[in-house]
Amino acid sequence: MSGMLKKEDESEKNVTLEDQQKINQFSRLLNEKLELQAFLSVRKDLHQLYDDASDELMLAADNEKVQFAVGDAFIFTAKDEAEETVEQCKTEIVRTMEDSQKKYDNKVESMTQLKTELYAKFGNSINLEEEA
Amino acid sequence: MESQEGTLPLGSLNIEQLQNVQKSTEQEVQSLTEQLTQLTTAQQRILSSKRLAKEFGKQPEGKEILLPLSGSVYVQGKLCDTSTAMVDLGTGYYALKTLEEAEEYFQRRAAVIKDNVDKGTQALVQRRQMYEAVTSVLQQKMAAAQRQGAS
Amino acid sequence: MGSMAKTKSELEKVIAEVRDMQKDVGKITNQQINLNSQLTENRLVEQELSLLKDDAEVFKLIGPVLIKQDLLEAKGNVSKRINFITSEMKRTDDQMALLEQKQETKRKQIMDLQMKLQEQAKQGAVQ
Amino acid sequence: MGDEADLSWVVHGHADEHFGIPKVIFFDDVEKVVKEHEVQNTLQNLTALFQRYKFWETKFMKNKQGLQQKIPDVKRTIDVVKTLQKRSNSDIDEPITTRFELGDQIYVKAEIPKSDSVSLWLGANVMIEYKHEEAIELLQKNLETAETNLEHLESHLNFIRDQVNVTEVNMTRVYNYDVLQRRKQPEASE
Repeated sequence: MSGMLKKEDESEKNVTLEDQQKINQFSRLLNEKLELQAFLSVRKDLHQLYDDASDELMLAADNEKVQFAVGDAFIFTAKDEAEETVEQCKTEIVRTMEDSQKKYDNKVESMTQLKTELYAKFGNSINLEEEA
Repeated sequence: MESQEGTLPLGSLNIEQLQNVQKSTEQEVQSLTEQLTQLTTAQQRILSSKRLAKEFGKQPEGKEILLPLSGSVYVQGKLCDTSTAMVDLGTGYYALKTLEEAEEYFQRRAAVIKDNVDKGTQALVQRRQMYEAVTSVLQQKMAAAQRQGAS
Repeated sequence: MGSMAKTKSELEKVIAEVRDMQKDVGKITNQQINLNSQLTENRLVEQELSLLKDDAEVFKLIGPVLIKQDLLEAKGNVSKRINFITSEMKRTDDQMALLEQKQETKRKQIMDLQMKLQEQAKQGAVQ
Repeated sequence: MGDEADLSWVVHGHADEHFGIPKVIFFDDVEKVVKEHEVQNTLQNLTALFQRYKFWETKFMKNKQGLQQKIPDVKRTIDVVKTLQKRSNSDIDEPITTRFELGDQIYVKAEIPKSDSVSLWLGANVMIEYKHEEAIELLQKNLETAETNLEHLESHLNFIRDQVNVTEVNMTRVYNYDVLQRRKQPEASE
């Protein structure tokens, strides 16, 4: 987030402390948003893996024991118990994803608000785009 | 980079070009060194697994041990099969093997890595020589330029 | 002065295009490195599977579960994976070749524009 | 950071709640600052300050990454003990069959008899046996500590990043003010 305010600007818009606080706030939100984005993408992949696991377990023979990863080891587990654990994990993953998605949406909303305010005052002489 | 690195006519380059070659060669030396360190660590781990496979066969079945479930959780347990091991083949595949087969497997893995270590070492020696050559030509040229500037 | 400014802005535009292309080159190079290491790893697994006896027990880790897999099926899956990686590698190679061609054209454009700019500067100085 | 820039007039007194990292002064009146301290000098001091903030930012980021690795690790450990606890509370009396990691890429089979305790590796060669619920309680406490530390780190990082932003904006404003002044009186510039 370097150099949000452009150099060699013609306009003589005075930057007030309030503007500065908005800029700081925007920068914080952007950081938090990017972190949430990364977290969500990891969770999404994880959810996919657990989905695949459910599918495979469904295909496995009923009386077969599967090895379930616990820590760095595997524990022999009855198929139905493994299925149950996988479902529980999936629910938990979905819950954290919904949680983070909500937070993410809130950040985006606040950022849009700040963007509108700052662009209204500074126009082209401020850069609040997220990729350089 | 140049395609025939060994035969790069260093003498025909100017100081700036030489400095660029020097810098990129230095970076190559650095990244090769890092790669080699990583490979050596991997090599040691595999050889240690090979030794473990061998040692494990000597353990009596039913032996009581404190076994790790994660880096910090241990539980009391009993060995119940000291003739078989499951090995991680990579990309998510695992296979059951006799301990002898497991040893052979780690031997093969170690051989692959050794191959890479050898190739990496060769490349490193070559890059180091290149770096020294560039540095020496660069020093000569700079000294010459200084003499010219002084006269 | 007006025509020089025009040439200048044209030049800047082309330089920016080349810069974007270099970013793409970087991305593709990363993909290539990634695919390459995937190929190596899968080839090693393929080789190991080929050494196993027909009745060997093989498992595949899916998420948190290790599930028994038929050896033939495992071999089939790995070979499919290798085919996929190989075709992806070909695709990135083609992309790269195309990008290099484009870059070459753009570089010539830059040289031409720089020459044009020099000439325009000379003319401006004469007038 | 060997520079001896005098930063006393660009920062407020020490802010103790952030490891004594000073808070940068927001320039209310750029003109006044420039008249008092001159453009070059101001920019130099701000650049020096900017670099210090960046140094602190990198340092705190590293700590944060360390904690971010530790937290999932503790959570995983809690999961392991909870799995054991669930089994021990069930009416299944047979031992757990496991393949544990003997070494890199090698797993061997063992049986874990029904039990209500685990041993936790506490580091420094210390391993202590706990009942499942005691172990979970201890690990939970570790987790909470790590999470609180992470929160504190985040707050320091946010503080530092604010300072980075203010410093940057100050610099740009001083720079722009200078450009504008020169444009207004071109004859004054040499």
